[in-house]
Amino acid sequence: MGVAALSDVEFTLSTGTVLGLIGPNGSGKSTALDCVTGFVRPDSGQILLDGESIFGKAPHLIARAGLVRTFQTVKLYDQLTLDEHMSLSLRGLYKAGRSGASRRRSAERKRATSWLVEFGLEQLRSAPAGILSYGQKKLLALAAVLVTQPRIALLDEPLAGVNPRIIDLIRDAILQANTEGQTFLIIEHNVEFITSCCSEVVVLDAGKKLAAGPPSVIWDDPAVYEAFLGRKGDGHAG
Amino acid sequence: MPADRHLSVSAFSAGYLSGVPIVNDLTYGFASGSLTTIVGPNGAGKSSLLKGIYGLTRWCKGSIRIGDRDITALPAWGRLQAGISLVPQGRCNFPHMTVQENLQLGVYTLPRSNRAVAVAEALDQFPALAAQRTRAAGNLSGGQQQLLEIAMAMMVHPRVLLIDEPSLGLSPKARCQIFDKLKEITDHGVSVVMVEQNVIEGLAASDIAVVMVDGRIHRHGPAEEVLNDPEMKNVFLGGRPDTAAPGREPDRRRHDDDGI
Amino acid sequence: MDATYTWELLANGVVLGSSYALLAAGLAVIFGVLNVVNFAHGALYMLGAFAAYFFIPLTGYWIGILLTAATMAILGIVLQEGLLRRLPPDGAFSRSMLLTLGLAMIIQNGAIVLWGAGPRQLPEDSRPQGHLLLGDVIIPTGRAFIVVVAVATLGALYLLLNRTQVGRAMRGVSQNPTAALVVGISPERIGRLAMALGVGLAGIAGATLTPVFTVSPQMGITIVFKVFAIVVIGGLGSVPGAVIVAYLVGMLESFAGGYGSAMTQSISVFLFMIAIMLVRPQGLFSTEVRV
Amino acid sequence: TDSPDTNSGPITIGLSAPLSGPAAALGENERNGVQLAIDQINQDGGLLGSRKLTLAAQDNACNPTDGVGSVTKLITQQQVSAVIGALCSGVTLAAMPLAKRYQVPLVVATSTSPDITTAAGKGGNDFTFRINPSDATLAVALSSYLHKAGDVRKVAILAEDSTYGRTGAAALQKALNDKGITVTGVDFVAQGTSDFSTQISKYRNNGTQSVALYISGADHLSFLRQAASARLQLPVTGRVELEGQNLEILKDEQFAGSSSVYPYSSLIKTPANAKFAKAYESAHKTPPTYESFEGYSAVMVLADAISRAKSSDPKAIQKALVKTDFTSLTGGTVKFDAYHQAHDKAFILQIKNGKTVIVSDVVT
Amino acid sequence: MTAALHVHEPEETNDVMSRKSSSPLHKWLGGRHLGPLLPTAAAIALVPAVVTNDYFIDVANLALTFMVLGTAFNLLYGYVGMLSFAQVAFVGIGGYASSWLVTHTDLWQPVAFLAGGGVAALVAAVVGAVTVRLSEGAFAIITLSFTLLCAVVAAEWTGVTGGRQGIFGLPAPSLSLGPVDLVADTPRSYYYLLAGFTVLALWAMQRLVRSSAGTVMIAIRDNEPLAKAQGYATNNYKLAVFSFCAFVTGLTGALHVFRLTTIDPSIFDFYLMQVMLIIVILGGAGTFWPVAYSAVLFAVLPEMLRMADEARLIVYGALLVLGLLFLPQGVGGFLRARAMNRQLRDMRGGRS
Ligand SMILES: Nc1ncnc2c1ncn2[C@@H]1O[C@H](COP(=O)(O)OP(=O)(O)OP(=O)(O)O)[C@@H](O)[C@H]1O
Ligand SMILES: Nc1ncnc2c1ncn2[C@@H]1O[C@H](COP(=O)(O)OP(=O)(O)OP(=O)(O)O)[C@@H](O)[C@H]1O
Ligand SMILES: [Mg+2]
Ligand SMILES: [Mg+2]
Repeated sequence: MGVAALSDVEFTLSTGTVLGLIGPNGSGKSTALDCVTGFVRPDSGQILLDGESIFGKAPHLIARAGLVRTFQTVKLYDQLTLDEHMSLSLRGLYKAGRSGASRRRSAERKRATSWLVEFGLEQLRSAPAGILSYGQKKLLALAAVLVTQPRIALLDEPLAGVNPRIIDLIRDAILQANTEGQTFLIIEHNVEFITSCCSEVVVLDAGKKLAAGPPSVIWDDPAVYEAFLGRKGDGHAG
Repeated sequence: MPADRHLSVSAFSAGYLSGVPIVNDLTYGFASGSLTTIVGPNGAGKSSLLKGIYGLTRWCKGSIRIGDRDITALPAWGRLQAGISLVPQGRCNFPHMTVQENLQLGVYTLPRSNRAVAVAEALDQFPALAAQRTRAAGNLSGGQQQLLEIAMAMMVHPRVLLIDEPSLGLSPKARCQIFDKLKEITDHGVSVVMVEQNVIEGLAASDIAVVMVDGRIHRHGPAEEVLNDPEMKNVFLGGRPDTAAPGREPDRRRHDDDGI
Repeated sequence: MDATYTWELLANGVVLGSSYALLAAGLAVIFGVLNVVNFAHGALYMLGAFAAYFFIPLTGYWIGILLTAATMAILGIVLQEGLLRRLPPDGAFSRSMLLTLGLAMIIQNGAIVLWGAGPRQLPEDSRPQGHLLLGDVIIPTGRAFIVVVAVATLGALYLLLNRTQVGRAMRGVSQNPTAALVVGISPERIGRLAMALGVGLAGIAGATLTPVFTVSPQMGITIVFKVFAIVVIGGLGSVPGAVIVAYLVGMLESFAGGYGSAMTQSISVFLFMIAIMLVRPQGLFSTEVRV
Repeated sequence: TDSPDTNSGPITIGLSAPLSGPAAALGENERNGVQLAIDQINQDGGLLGSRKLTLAAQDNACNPTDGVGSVTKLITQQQVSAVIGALCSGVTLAAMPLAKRYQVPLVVATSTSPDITTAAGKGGNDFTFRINPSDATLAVALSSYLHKAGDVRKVAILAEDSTYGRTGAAALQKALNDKGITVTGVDFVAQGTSDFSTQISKYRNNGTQSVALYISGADHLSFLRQAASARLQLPVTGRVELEGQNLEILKDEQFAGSSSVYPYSSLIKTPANAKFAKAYESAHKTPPTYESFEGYSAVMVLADAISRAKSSDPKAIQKALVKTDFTSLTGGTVKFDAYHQAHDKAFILQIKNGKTVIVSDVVT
Repeated sequence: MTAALHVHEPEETNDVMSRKSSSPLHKWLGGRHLGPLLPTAAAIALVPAVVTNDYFIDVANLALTFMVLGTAFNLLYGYVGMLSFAQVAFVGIGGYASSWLVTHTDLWQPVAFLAGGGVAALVAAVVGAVTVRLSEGAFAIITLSFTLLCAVVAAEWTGVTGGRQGIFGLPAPSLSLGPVDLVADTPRSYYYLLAGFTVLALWAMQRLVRSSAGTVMIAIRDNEPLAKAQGYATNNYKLAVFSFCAFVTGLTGALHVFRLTTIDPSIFDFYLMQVMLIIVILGGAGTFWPVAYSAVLFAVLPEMLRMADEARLIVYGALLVLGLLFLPQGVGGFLRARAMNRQLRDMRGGRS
């Protein structure tokens, strides 16, 4: 279309970090994620995984290489049950896990069940995903990624529509997995979550990198403040 | 507060399978001219309630009234004409049409003479959309689409606005603006019923809170009261129970201290 | 083979394209709004031709065409109310395919029972007489009228779809039925309108051919596939796309047949379709939106 | 399988023909002819001492799958004494082994594939008989006529994409070449094609002096209509029915000199034909077509065989059929050769002053 | 908004989380999914015993043919969501290839049949290689055009295909084992051949859909991008299923034309495609056994309607329309939805 959704964006996701990718609406965050995971082919540039280019590779190969994602507009198999979602994800992504992660069926099964229980979905286990509420869909999509313990999980607004109580659970899980060596890239608009979860933050604005650094530094940046946070309102009071 | 802006449901049930009510025998009058926020766990039936009121669930029982008028028998577009408008959860626009065309369809029910003005007004109120006017809606970012959908619902100047998680996918800045805008229209007498998972900000902006659990109203009252009720906070609104690891609270405070 | 020949083939292509365009536009409207693949389109086109066969001798050409269009539009509404509306909305695509297939069988074989399988033609005196001479190119009046009717009808259709709120609503219903409900569109009304337009267009296509071809119950059997392909190539649901591709196909057939044999004519159409779909799988004229 | 009760009750004649799909019009014509023959025989008191004939007609939609089903049903369930069919050559070729297996005579009345004859009689299939002439002989007759008439030296062939069209076109092309008449092109159009403008333009511009048609039904009439309104100044030839709606168009000056080779014309002046044509016209409001004639003939040939066999048993009928020596409606003789092919008359027809005249007849 | 309530049959669940172990052979054969296959096979075996008339046996032959064709199309359209109009082309290609081999070489018939399937699969692999990545509509149009092209080629390529009149007088399949001569030259003997093949084909296809690959197939139909994001090479799956179905279809085509003893370009007509569509949609796309059984219905129905004569196809069309209005998701879809609703109701019941 002649308009670049992203231009000259560069960032590094080092192993073992939780990177927050934030920015105002339409700043190109989801597009960046699409590029990294092969769903959109960038016009130019480089995408390296462990020094090797994954530029232009097919999405499923990138997923198998360990980059596992969720979608902002939640994607599920409407006619498959929750259990089937979990097992499909496990089976499709068994190569994407961190080395050393358990490949035992029973362990996987336990993990899958425990995610469904944690997210309050265990009663709906054998229901088709199409009937879930919006938040439940988001949670299922997230669980299906987390259960595979991928090397790098790329989450596009995983918390939008999720009840705050469960947000706390997710935070704990991510931090826990992170200490076990998993890497995360999280796109979020939830400031509190970014602050408490991410060790690094990259801010995009209008397709360009606006700032980068640890959260505490980022929030002090007036440009970020202007573009992303807006004014201080009563809404932000804890 | 004009009476014809008073939305009420009585003995209202709605669901997708016969015999399985998702919204269960609900009776409630939404205060007119104020911002009521419904909160509750995922899958509690909040969206189903809003859809049921607008006539989008597969079945419903009981009655829905606006003022004195019983609108239970009306089809969805009839309810719109009766003054209710809905912003559903998730994506709900015309993806292959431009933003401009979407807005033009947004005023489908307005008299011909008012349409152009309403579109111009909306573009004026949402500059982010004005910039994307000729783009296909499906190519906007998630947040931009959310804004578009809110704009489309507001354009018809409804008496009752049902809005399902408006903050979904919006940046903090846009979120504040939307909450402000909602407050502003309640000031003009519109009754707004909002569902929010962004509980703290949502309730802070609202007049009245309704807590829904398992298809029923668990509790309702002034928003501030509910927000500060420790039981509510622990069980439904998130945040740590007081026994939780102490590391978390300061995080939130820090972000507060940071002046955000 | 000289310039006259080329011009003649061009004229033939325009006439052929006009017929395809009327049919394709109708199919595209029905598909675009209702998500219904109308396999009965060929049968309805045949009914239109028969209607005109009965009307034109009574009322003359122009009024006959108008009457046919009106009758067929009413039939469209009846079909919508009686059948299509009753299909549940999810998965309408494949069901509609079968429903209209059944409908096509009923109409086609009903016509055989009613009118016999043999061909009929309009009596000499009710056909448009004479021909146009453009340079050396002879165009029979009946064929010229096809172009006139097509251009007028399709022009009006374009204005309706793109310049009016109703037209926008029609496109809207197909793109997102829920969103349509949310902005207050009555899907029933729009559905009726779409069927009235689509079937009416099929009727007009049939009616304009009545004075030129013969009329028989089998006349619509094979045309559906070609028109279906034209609609998909144009970009599903894009009426202007369907019309443009219809003219392209008409032109292609005319020239391939003119400079090759009738076999080249059909083969070239299939190859054209395959080639376009390989290069632009989403169709020639559709806006792509992100996944 | 049980053979039908050979002593009493009605005698059932089976017909497998396309009654739906693109060839339905032809099948309908054939059935009309068959029905007329049966009615006439019954009116005259039936066969074998007042046993009536009944018709069992099955649709074969012109495809072998339906065709095999229809013929199997006729033979094994409806227990017909003989089958007439199956119009489309492909279906006939699929039906022939069934006739042989169940030993029920199959009278082919309209299928043109030369392979039917090759396989019948001496070819191995004793139960298949064909009464319609082969296209090759017709083509030779026509091209001799054209050659003699002398004014046409460049002919284009327009044929439908069916066995009828393809074998006919091939035979004519060969026969014309043998006579030194140039074929400017052969176009095969799908059955059900309605638009012929491309071909018409082509004939107008490439020096073609006459168009030989091998297309049937609605397409045929459609071509003539379009040629007329496009002012195509050419005589047509080939297999053109110079009667009914066609004649209305062809009598116009622009088609002057049109000719045709046809195994039948309603103009043939035999008493039997006059009776047939009159009865047909009063029942169906149009002159009989070629298919109706052949259907009628098939029944008459069978009736003759049944009478001679003095039995309605299929095997007996087959034996009688082999010895058929029957005068047809057109004055020719139906007699089966070693390949069970009959050699009835065919006619060269021409339009003179707006009227169809029989120029000559040939034994095929 | 109103999400589809029907999922595939609950017993199809093939999750790693709940699989009972059983004997390896039993498991390989399909384990508990053998359920409906055995009674079906038994019913098929019983037909010749209860049916005496050749005509009805022939209808049964047609029913078996439709069963395999319909199920193969169901795999593609019902499970993977690929609307392939090329199925009928593969029937023809299989038919032509085997007919040519038998009439032009000394190849033993069973091998020729397999070769027919093989050629169809090969062609499918080539066509699929460029088309499976395309959108649904493009796939449908290309396969449709491909079929129409095949018809033209079959009519034009006289040297190989026999042109318009095709290849006819195909010999009955025969098998001589020493003193025993088996010839499938009557409808009844042909039935045994077809029955054996049908049971085998149904077993293979149901083995596929009940395997883990079957779930992936549904996943691709439901949401292809997600399947990609979960690491599935969706295009490879589609290509594999497309070729596999082409093989089964081509083989069926070969058997079909040898039963008819003739093949001509009319095999590429819409007729068989229409039959497959009817069977799959009214049977319930994406359900296995209901589709297989509906094939029987739609082989028998038109033959039953032969009584209606003129009105045959009108009544047939009317039955289609009515069937669709009253069972819009097909029989299988209806049963599935009912089972699912019951399950959901139980779930809800347990909650409150
Ligand atoms: N296929 C496309 N065609 C045209 N424009 C596009 C396309 N994809 C993305 N864009 C544009 O690129 C910009 C960035 O979109 P993107 O979805 O990446 O934003 P985002 O940062 O994820 O926003 P949000 O927070 O609202 O989700 C938007 O303005 C969008 O309109
Ligand atoms: N189409 C449907 N068919 C059957 N059940 C459904 C359907 N849609 C939703 N449900 C069920 O209804 C319940 C309530 O859903 P609803 O969308 O109203 O929840 P919600 O309160 O809005 O949740 P969230 O906060 O996640 O949006 C859920 O348990 C869900 O499974
Ligand atoms: Mg985004
Ligand atoms: Mg909700």
